[in-house]
Amino acid sequence: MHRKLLTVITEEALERPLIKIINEAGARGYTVTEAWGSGRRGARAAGIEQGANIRVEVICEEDMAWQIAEILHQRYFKDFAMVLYLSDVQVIRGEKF
Amino acid sequence: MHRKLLTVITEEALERPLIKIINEAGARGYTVTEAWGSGRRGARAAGIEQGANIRVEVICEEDMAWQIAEILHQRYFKDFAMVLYLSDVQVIRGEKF
Amino acid sequence: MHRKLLTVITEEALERPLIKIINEAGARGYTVTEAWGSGRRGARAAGIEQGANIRVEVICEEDMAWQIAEILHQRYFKDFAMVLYLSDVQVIRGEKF
Amino acid sequence: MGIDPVILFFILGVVAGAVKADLHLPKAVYELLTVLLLLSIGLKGGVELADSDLLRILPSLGVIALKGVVLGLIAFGLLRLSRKLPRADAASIAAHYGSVSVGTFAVAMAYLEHQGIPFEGHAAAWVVVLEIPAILLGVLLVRGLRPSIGWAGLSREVFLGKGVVLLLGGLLIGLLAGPVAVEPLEPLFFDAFRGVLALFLLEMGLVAASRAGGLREHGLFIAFFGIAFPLIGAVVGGLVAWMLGLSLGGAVLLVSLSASASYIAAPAAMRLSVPEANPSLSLTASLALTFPFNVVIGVPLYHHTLAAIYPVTGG
Amino acid sequence: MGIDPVILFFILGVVAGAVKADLHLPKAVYELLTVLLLLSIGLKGGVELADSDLLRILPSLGVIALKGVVLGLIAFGLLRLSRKLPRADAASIAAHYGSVSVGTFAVAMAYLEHQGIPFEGHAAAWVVVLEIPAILLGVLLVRGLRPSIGWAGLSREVFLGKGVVLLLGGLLIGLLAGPVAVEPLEPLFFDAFRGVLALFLLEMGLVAASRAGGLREHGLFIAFFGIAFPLIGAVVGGLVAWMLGLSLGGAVLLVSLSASASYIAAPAAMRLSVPEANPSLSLTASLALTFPFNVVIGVPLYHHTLAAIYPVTGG
Amino acid sequence: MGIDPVILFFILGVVAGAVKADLHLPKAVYELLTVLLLLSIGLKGGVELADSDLLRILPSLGVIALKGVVLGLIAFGLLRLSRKLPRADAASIAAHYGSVSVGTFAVAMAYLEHQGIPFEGHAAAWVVVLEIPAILLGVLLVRGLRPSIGWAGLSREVFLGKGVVLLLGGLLIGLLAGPVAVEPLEPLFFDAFRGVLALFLLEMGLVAASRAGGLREHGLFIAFFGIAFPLIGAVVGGLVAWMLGLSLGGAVLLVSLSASASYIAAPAAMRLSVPEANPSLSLTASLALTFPFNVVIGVPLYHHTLAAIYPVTGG
Ligand SMILES: Nc1ncnc2c1ncn2[C@@H]1O[C@H](COP(=O)(O)O)[C@@H](O)[C@H]1O
Ligand SMILES: Nc1ncnc2c1ncn2[C@@H]1O[C@H](COP(=O)(O)O)[C@@H](O)[C@H]1O
Ligand SMILES: Nc1ncnc2c1ncn2[C@@H]1O[C@H](COP(=O)(O)O)[C@@H](O)[C@H]1O
Ligand code: NA
Ligand code: NA
Ligand code: NA
Repeated sequence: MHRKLLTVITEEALERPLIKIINEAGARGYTVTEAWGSGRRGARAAGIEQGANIRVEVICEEDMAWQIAEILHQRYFKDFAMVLYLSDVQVIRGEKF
Repeated sequence: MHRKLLTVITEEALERPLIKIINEAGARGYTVTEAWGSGRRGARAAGIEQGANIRVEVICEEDMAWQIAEILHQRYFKDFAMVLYLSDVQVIRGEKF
Repeated sequence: MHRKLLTVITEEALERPLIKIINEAGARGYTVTEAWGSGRRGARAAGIEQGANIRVEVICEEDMAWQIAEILHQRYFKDFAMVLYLSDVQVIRGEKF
Repeated sequence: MGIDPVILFFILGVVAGAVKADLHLPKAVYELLTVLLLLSIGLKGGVELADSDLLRILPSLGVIALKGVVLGLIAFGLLRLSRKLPRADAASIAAHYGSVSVGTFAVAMAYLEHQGIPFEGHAAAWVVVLEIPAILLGVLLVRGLRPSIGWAGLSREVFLGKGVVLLLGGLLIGLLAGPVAVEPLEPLFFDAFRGVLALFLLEMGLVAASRAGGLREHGLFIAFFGIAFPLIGAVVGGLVAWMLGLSLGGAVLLVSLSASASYIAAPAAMRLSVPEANPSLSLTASLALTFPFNVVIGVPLYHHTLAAIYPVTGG
Repeated sequence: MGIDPVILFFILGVVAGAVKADLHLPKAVYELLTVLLLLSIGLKGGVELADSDLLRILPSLGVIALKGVVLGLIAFGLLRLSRKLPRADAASIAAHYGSVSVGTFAVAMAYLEHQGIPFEGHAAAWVVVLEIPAILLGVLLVRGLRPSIGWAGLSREVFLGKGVVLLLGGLLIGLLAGPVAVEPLEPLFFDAFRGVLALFLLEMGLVAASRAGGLREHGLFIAFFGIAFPLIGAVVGGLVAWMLGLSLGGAVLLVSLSASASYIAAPAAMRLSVPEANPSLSLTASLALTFPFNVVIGVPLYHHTLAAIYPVTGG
Repeated sequence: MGIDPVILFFILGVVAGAVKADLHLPKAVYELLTVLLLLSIGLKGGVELADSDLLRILPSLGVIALKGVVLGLIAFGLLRLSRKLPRADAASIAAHYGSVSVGTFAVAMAYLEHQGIPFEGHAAAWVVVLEIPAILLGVLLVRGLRPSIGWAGLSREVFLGKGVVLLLGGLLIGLLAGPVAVEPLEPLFFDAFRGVLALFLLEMGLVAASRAGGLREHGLFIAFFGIAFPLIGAVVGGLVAWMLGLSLGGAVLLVSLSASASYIAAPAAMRLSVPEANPSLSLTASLALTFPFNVVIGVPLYHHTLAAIYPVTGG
């Protein structure tokens, strides 16, 4: 079954609000991993004063992926370290997505 | 060189059996990262009593990817938190896969 | 905006030199996650004497992706555990990449 | 006798968790604390065992192990009679409640030391023999002779879990090295014990609070079971203590163990051996109800009850 | 009186960080050390509080909390007058400097113990009341009455942060349990305190060095502010100490707190409530300048100055 | 004199690892234990150094550093003569065995304290000067004057590794602060030392067991080398100890160090400087053979041999 995989790389501090937005958009799930890296807002390593990055993945229909991306972009892109991208995946027995 | 990337997100408790299945199917390797998330079986955070999720990736020929996915689906999908998906990747100098 | 995602799975000891190469190639950023796994060089778990693997992702133009991959391949492929692959992603509002 | 502060650390954890405070101990710290508790208890038991008559103790260990199985059977019987749960879930919960909680044991030990009540030095060995049998029973009850991961896999899972290895390892080290040689280890393993227990209970309080959501989900029946069954366990444990002629302190320990439910060994083993059982059910009962009940109310309750009725000849 | 070795651990960390040595404590260890420091300070304060007249202390806590707000206002005023920073950044820095640093408090406490100077036992309560008010002020100054995450979210963030929960929790546990019951916890929480502080300062030294890059980026103005404002804070803190008739030791503590800047509670709260403020600015000032300055120079400076001018009647 | 329990912890780890028990310490805990061991050893050495005549010690440090290079050369010569290994692997192993293991040093120190045998207080300085020279030699032997990461990169890797920084840092802190000022740090750094070492050895036992697979892979030659070369190292170390007129305890320490192989500094440095060397080869020898051999058999063996033949005039 063809779906979109939306990946968001952003500041750890946004984990809670992100999950809220993902759930409200109606996605069936999400996966988070810890990450660090660098981008336009400089290097982000796990420091004591700030968490590092998180990498959040959501598998969903293309529409929903765009919708979630839109909200995140609008609400956080200006003030937070954030990268958003989509890719194509084929979910196996994914009746549930 | 074009290959499939099979990604499995599932319970940490399954790491050992999964790796056994991947090796037995003849895959040349795998990569595991720690993850947490939520799905049809509710939220899965790293707790003290249960590990969180793992995210296992296997790069291999399309046939083998389907074969591994099939075994995992059949053996674990009913009773365990598990998501399986495939995507296309281009492996560099991948004579070995 | 269509871009390439270059993923490198390799030994933790290479984190510093990898990042140097990525920056010198002119990439706008990168993301690292911790990983473990197995391949032609045997199993690589996080041990006390050696770190485990890292999984490095760089979103960039196709040319640059090939260029970085080329340098890494040439410099490290023979002596280090290393897997390199490319995939297609659609970056959202990615004026910056 | 003021309140034992380690209990207050548990309550702090529960409150902090309930109000969703931004507080958690990293998993690595929790694991360090668990390792320290297991080794401390084992080591202390081993040092005491060095002075004991091993041959006299051995039969009592057999009786205590049997008690674990009996308690598991009672739990299974009651749960099946209630007709509320499928067989797999009933067996899994029975495995948890026939087995024991090292955290509860540590709290009971600290309680007795706080009150100055002596107990059998080798009590750590009870934890070792109680941890496993009920888990095997649980698998048997649902899988007959075919656990999902095979008996070899299951044995590895239960006999080679952290709990047994560290408790037994600590016991043997204490026994072999003896009290004098163990002295240089005391600052970390004995003197810091209460502090380590306090931190551990802080984390357990947070866990209990985070599990409370499961109560709503699984309903009144599980809530009732998680409080009521410890009392049955306590009675059975008390009878065995009396049969074996344990001291008052020893009886409090055995009763507390019997009232407790496993949250480390049993969940790990059941997940792979009986995957169709819902792990959330047993963990909610064990962590959100039974553990807090025993730590805050149970241990002192068992002590006061036993102090009133336990025959002075015991011990 | 030799040099206090805990300060040398801090310097070791700074040097190791500056030469980019391959040395870092895992995040889990840093979190364990922080939890231990907060609980130790709280517990010690609580045990002392058990012997104090709570009613006499309460009003002084109100005055001290007010001091935090006043200091935040002064910082904001000066930063705005300088016309160097946008409103959001000025407010965020003001929140950091009106609030306080527990690490600095621990260093000042260890310093006084090292010198054998007594201080008010309940000083831990000052940290609790100083941590939050300036943060709320900072949000108010830039958002008016509409913080990005709402007042409910903001309250959760500040009142339920690790600092307040563990300090207040430790205080209450010490108060409820009393000195005798707390004794078994002393090896971990009191005896090991200096060692824990030494490790903590080693890590803070590494952090300070890694933040030094921010200085180049943000320029001279921030560097000046990070050293100069603590002196203003010290004067304000000294006046309040004198007003409240604190002992010399108490005055050194309150002055050190006033000179310190938050690096845990404030950054977390400001990031979500005032996201347009640049977090690197305030953290550079707080961690690369103010913390090192206070630890190495500030605390002894405040002590010697106070020793010379503080009225003997104080305390 | 019973068995030293810290050795039993190591054996527990080996056994648990061999039976594939579900036991491991988180990496963060291992790192904390390593930091504590390094700082404890350094600090203790520094405090003793405060009472020593530094000028008299300095030349002996030069001799000892030279011993590391000589031992590396002997190892390289023997390995090349055997014609079993490519040049890069021989050089890498030589670097490991010319350098030293802090874990072995800690075990030998605990052994001497357990037996009540005094030793030179500044022995920690020997570890510092022995860690690096053989690593540089190893790189020279295979790369000539062009290590893969350049000499600047290599120097950073070896001189700024955790081992040197924390040992040297601890030494300097102990030296500057002096015994009295260090006292408040003793509960964590000195009193808990044995307990920390016990936990550390438990983990090292697990590591040794997990590395045992490498033995099958790399064959008999490596297995033989991993046991035989420590004996050569011990003889060389003993001669140097005698030449320098060390005490019996000091000789045991220097012999144990000489018999030991690096498993932290050398692997990290060789991986980047001589990438064509197989890291599994040297780590298997060092961790699966030499470390266990020294901890369980070597240290007491060296002591008993030296006790029989070492001239009483030594020291
Ligand atoms: N070109 C890139 N490729 C991969 N990851 C990136 C890239 N740019 C940014 N990131 C990641 O996204 C985070 C936020 O990026 P930014 O908002 O550009 O600071 C960074 O900390 C990186 O982890
Ligand atoms: N739609 C989704 N997108 C991304 N990850 C998911 C999704 N659904 C489930 N997951 C992940 O897969 C795990 C198992 O899913 P489940 O079997 O649905 O509980 C979850 O804990 C998530 O980490
Ligand atoms: N077929 C594969 N699929 C996924 N990951 C792989 C694969 N082969 C190797 N890897 C990862 O890449 C690392 C280095 O691979 P290698 O150089 O083959 O030892 C391994 O430790 C794995 O984490
Ligand atoms: Na039980
Ligand atoms: Na302040
Ligand atoms: Na050596």
